[in-house]
Amino acid sequence: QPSESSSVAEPAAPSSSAAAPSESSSEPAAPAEDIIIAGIYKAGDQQWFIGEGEAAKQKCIEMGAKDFMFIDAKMNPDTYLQALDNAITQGVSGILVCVPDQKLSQVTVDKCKEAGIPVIAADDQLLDESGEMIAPWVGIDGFAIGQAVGEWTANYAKENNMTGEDTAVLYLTMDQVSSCVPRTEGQIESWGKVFPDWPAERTFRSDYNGEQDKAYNAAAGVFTANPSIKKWIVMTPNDEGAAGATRALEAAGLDKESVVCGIGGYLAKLEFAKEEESAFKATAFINYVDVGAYSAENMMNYLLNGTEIPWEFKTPAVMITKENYKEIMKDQAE
Amino acid sequence: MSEYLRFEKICMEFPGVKALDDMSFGVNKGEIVAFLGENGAGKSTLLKILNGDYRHTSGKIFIDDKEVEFHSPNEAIKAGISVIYQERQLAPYLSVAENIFMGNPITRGGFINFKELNARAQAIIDEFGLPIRPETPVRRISVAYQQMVEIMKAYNRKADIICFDEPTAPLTDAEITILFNIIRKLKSEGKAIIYVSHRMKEIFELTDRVVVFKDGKLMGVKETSQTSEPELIKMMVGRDIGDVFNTLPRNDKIGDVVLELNNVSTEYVHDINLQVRAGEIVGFSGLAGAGRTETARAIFGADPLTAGSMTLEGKPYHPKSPRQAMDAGVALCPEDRKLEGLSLILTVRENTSQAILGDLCRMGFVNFHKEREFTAQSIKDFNVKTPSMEQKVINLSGGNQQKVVLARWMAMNPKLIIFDEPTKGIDVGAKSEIYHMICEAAKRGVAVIMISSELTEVIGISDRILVMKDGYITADIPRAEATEPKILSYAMLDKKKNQEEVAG
Amino acid sequence: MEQSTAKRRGFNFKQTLKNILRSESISLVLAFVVIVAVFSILNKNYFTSRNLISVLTSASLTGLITVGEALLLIGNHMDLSVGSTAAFSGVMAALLLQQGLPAGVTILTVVAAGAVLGAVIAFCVTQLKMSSFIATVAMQSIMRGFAFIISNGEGVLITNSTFLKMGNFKFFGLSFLTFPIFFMLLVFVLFGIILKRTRFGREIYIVGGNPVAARLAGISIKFTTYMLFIIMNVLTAIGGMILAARMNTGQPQACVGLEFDGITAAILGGVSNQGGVGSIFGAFLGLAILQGFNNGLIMLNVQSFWQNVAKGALLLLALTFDYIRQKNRQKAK
Amino acid sequence: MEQSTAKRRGFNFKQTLKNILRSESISLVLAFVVIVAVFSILNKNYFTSRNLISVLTSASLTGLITVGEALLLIGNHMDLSVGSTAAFSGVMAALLLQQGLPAGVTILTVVAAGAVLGAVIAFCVTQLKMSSFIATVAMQSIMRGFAFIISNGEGVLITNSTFLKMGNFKFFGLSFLTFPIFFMLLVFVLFGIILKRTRFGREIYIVGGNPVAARLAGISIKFTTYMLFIIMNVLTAIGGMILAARMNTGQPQACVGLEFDGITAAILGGVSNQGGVGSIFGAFLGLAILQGFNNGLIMLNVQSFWQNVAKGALLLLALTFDYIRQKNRQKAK
Ligand SMILES: Nc1ncnc2c1ncn2[C@@H]1O[C@H](COP(=O)(O)OP(=O)(O)OP(=O)(O)O)[C@@H](O)[C@H]1O
Ligand SMILES: Nc1ncnc2c1ncn2[C@@H]1O[C@H](COP(=O)(O)OP(=O)(O)OP(=O)(O)O)[C@@H](O)[C@H]1O
Ligand SMILES: O[C@@H]1[C@@H](O)[C@@H](O)CO[C@H]1O
Ligand SMILES: [Mg+2]
Ligand SMILES: [Mg+2]
Repeated sequence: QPSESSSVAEPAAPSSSAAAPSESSSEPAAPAEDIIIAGIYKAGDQQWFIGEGEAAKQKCIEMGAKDFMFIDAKMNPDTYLQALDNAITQGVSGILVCVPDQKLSQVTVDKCKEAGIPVIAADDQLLDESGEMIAPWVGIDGFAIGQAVGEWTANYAKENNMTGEDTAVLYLTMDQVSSCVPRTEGQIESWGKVFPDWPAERTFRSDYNGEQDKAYNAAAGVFTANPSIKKWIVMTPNDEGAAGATRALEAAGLDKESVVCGIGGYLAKLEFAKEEESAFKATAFINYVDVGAYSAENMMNYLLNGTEIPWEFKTPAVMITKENYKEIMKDQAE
Repeated sequence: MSEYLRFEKICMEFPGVKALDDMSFGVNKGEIVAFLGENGAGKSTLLKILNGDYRHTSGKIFIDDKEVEFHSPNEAIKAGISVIYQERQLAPYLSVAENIFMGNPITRGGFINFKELNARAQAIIDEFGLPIRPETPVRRISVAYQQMVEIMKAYNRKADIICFDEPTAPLTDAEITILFNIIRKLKSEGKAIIYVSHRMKEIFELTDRVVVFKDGKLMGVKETSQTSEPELIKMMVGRDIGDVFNTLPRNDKIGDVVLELNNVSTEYVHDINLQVRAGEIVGFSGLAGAGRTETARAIFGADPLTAGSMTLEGKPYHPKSPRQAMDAGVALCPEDRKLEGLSLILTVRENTSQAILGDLCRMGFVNFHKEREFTAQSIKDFNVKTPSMEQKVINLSGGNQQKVVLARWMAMNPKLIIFDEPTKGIDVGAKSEIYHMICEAAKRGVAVIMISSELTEVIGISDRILVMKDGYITADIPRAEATEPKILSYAMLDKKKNQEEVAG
Repeated sequence: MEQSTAKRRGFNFKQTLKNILRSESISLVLAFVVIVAVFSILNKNYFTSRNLISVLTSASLTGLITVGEALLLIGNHMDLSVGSTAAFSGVMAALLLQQGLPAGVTILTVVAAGAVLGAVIAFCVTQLKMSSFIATVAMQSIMRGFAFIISNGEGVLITNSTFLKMGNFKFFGLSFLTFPIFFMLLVFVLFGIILKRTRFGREIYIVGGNPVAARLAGISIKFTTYMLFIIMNVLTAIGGMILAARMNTGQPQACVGLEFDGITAAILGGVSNQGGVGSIFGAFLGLAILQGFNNGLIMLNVQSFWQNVAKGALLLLALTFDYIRQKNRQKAK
Repeated sequence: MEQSTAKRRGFNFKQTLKNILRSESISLVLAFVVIVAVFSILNKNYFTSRNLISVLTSASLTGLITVGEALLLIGNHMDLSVGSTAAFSGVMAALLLQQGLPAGVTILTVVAAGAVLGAVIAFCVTQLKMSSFIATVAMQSIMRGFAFIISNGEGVLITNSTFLKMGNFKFFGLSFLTFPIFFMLLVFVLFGIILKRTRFGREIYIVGGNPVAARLAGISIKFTTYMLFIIMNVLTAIGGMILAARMNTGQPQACVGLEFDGITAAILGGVSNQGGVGSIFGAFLGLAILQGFNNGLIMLNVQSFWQNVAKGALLLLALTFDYIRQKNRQKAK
């Protein structure tokens, strides 16, 4: 259940914004059986968005909508815009979007405003030039999630005395995916809080494209380049990176003394399900069901009853490990 | 009488063309049968049907009185049929040996036995008496030797029926002699042999019977010894053509020097000095690989010079590309039509108009009306047999393809034109027309270089004959003094060796 | 008789229509009609002017690429770097605008950059004898790298309203004649004519069909190849800018795989990847089929996994259909 | 004299070494040596057995693909679907194992699926006369779709320890002779021999270099083409399973662009994409250069944006270098 308390629920920002239809609402109440909601997601083939879309769909139907359209923008701005035009052409009642690039925010809001269709940003915010949000948002805060990872990992290192000359930190990065950059930034920040004097010579970065075997290569290269390091602390912006780094540690025979922490949960759960414990100790579980269901609920409430859409809702980042993942992930642990 | 190989009422239709019409005759074991007919008469088509490459529309084929039907060349090969195609079909990056054994290499436990393969190939090469090595990749040997490899490939299959489709077109007399000895040997071994050629001399020298084609129909079968050249020509062309060379419109006003080469060398030829005058026809003779084609390419800007200089009409002339040569008024009608001459997948129209496309354009736009008019005229002038000018050139018969290349270059109206084996694969009737065209061009003041491996042709048409050997010019003979033995002796003269002896 | 048939083949509209109907393209026209019909039945919003505009708009970039790739393929080349270059062009334009350069200067600069890039590729292909496949694979990697480097990995916002007109200007106020649509159609018509009717166009076929023969026929293969790659990359540069204008941002990660959309459309439209064969009209049909189909799948809300399968299957089906038709025609004759 | 030279050309090791040194490949060998030398100077851990293992391991999948693509390219084809197929194979294996199938049966089933897929592509190419480019682009889309469909977009865990041996088994306990490395090297050697010394291998050259000649010589183009695509897809299936075993998961989104890595390595290694030319040894050198370079860049911690640029530049440089050398050699003659 989305717990408002744990999120940073800023009061609704100035209503000048176009796509926050809260009070410009002329005819919000619509007969439920005509409502069609579109969910346009930047990478509809990722498990994350599949789950998010399913949750949203379920919620919409549950609340009486006629249909929910799941649309994959394939990380392609052009496909995204076509999908948006399409949804508008088809006369949907409301749109949930995760844009392939946040610079597409203004276009999105403009188009929806022109067509008089309410829009909610899912996962990634819709931002204007100055970085201000221009539409209500239900999602994940990459920086905060990164911070949670950094904090957990730093504490783990402390507890396990991983601070000596033979220990180093490796940030696997996804520089080419803009939403993943703040995750690494958050990791760096909270690690730095716990270890302000951590030496730069024992801090490494290596970039990959989000795929596991590329993460393997990116990590393996760093490991071989630094044979004096026997204990590695690896943080990654997604689970693929964490799993890839783990395999690379195993291949190098360094896994027993090292720790890897990712973001996601979808591959971590597979890792945790193994009998033997691996270096992949924890991940920041981000809950797509929450995002999907809550964004849909807000939209339906607005369309049915004219209830104002809350301006901001962040799904909390919960660190999960082999011990607690079943409890926290529930159905998603399967 | 029931021959070993028998065709019965074979018909073959292509879109818009009836290539064979009710063709019936046979070939005996130990017999060499010639196919004679104009370009596009259907000779190659019949061989391709026999080879399982094409499926005939109707009719039957019998071998040893059993009806046979081949659905692929593979089946035909297995049934003991071997065809040497008009177009060489080799794998350029593989060795001579591997090409000779293409389709049936010598293997041991699935592995190719290269040692044995090379040795066996060497044996065949020796039998042919050729100076090539089994390990050399075929793309590195000259066109003539490639053709010999093609022949050795078919020879090596030990087939009972062996067909040669214009095997001598790219060959010179030396190789032809070799080839004929081989063919006679095959005959004595009791093979049934089909020999397609436009060269009357060869037909009378080699064959036992002649089958004459015209427009896909059988005009008759003659015992070679019982017939004469004029009779055969009349059968295939439908009229007398008389003595080709005596009736040519000779040009008696030789003009100023058009082209001059001073000590020109390229990667392949050395120290070439020559002059060609306006209205003069200079013949180039020599054995395969003598360097005639390479000299022509140098003149045409297709190969770079390594030394020497050239002038055109007295002015320095150093083309860096064929385009520059063409702009200066030089044309080259290349030797290998398939590789160098034609865009096979384009139409007759697109191929014919290529050299003068600029003249058919206004402000960069092609004037289709003019282009079609021009093409129609060329088709008529050169008697190109094609269902329409929109036919893809790949579907024309070999000789008709050659005519398209000739038509293209004749149309350019150059100062100097070089013909490299212009009558390769051209039927006798068309040949005399082409000689007329060349002579008429000379009469108009065009300087002509004609490279040919047919001695009669070079002697018959040229005002002067240059003989080449190993990249050097070994002789410059006026027509009046030219005889076949004389030319041949210079063609085989070992100038390099002589020079070395002098130097040493 | 032959001559008269030849003469009768004029180049007027009626004749052209007739030619199409009996031409190679007929099976593609049919395929397109079938696709439109089926989707129209399945979704009432499919066959509407609004959707047409939406399809045309999203086809606008791919359209430019399709033309360029069709020309290249006919000339026996291809350019696998255009996705990266389109992204790079958008980012470069956005950055130049941010520096305060006027829209006109920006556009010219980016177009010039495209031309230079095309020339560099052509240099590798003609002078250094690389295959265009490998030269452009290398260029793909390089240009993607530069797109990220100059933007530092972030999208760059565009606010210059003159420049944004490249994305939204409506000719005569007509909503179906926006600049992206207009420009794409213009390019199709223009290059359709150039390829069919000019000397340069003819030379592309000759060079692609048999380069050795082309050279000996006095055609400059170098010139043709340079022109082809320059045209391709200028079209890409413009396309990249149009996309950026439509998105209000230059994005370094945009257009991955764009080259394949273009090449696929061209090949589906009957252009051979062995050189010497094809037409711009065919390529246009190929594009129309692919875009119409993709759009229909989205409108029908087909699951994206199945969309992948359906697209691949469509390609195979269309080509099989074409093969069977051609075979039957041969038999019929 | 000529005959004796012929005889002397045996197939012993010394001779092979000599052949390499005076062969086409020498500039690639040089390029490789230069790369290794430069990186070894820049990073002392580059030229270590540990790094060799790491490079070989990450090259293991690409290596299999390189062999397959080299064979296809020599036969004048290519397969652009292998990335999808590798992902599909990994997922399929993981799912079968989850169903409780034993490792052996699973492996055989997936290999069989690969073979069938190869046959389907070959069918499209030989019978339906599609270009392999377009047929495999279509297949790429289809197989990616299926990879997602059967896994519902999720990674699938592999726990079967026998199967996992495909990822980590060490022959004789040697850490440089893991199964992935061993298998890749085996495939290189095996197909190196097959291509050079068997009838089938030589026929690939004939079919790719001159298909008409092949047909007229009674060589079955169909058979060769079927074999080529089946080999490619079987290697892909095995490669996909090895990757899945190494990663302990089958992942539907894995291996995007894998085909390009293989094709690039092969072409860099002197295999022509026009058919009929190339060798497995050359392809191996191409792979070694690319992987050695990529690994070096990672070890030097070069920013990933610049890695893209560097990789592209390397390709262009290596090919330019090769061109200049060949030209000089020609002159020297
Ligand atoms: N594949 C094809 N498609 C269409 N027409 C063809 C095809 N092959 C041959 N033809 C036509 O069939 C006729 C006979 O051609 P063929 O090649 O048998 O002639 P030929 O007697 O061998 O002539 P040449 O002496 O010039 O070689 C020609 O008109 C030719 O254009
Ligand atoms: N690409 C090449 N590589 C190596 N040698 C070549 C090449 N092309 C030609 N040569 C050689 O150059 C020499 C001259 O060949 P050229 O083709 O000029 O002879 P030609 O007198 O025209 O005879 P032909 O009747 O064979 O055409 C020959 O020895 C030939 O083998
Ligand atoms: O793209 C990421 C996705 O991979 C998942 O991690 C959820 O957040 C999205 O922004
Ligand atoms: Mg013939
Ligand atoms: Mg010659």
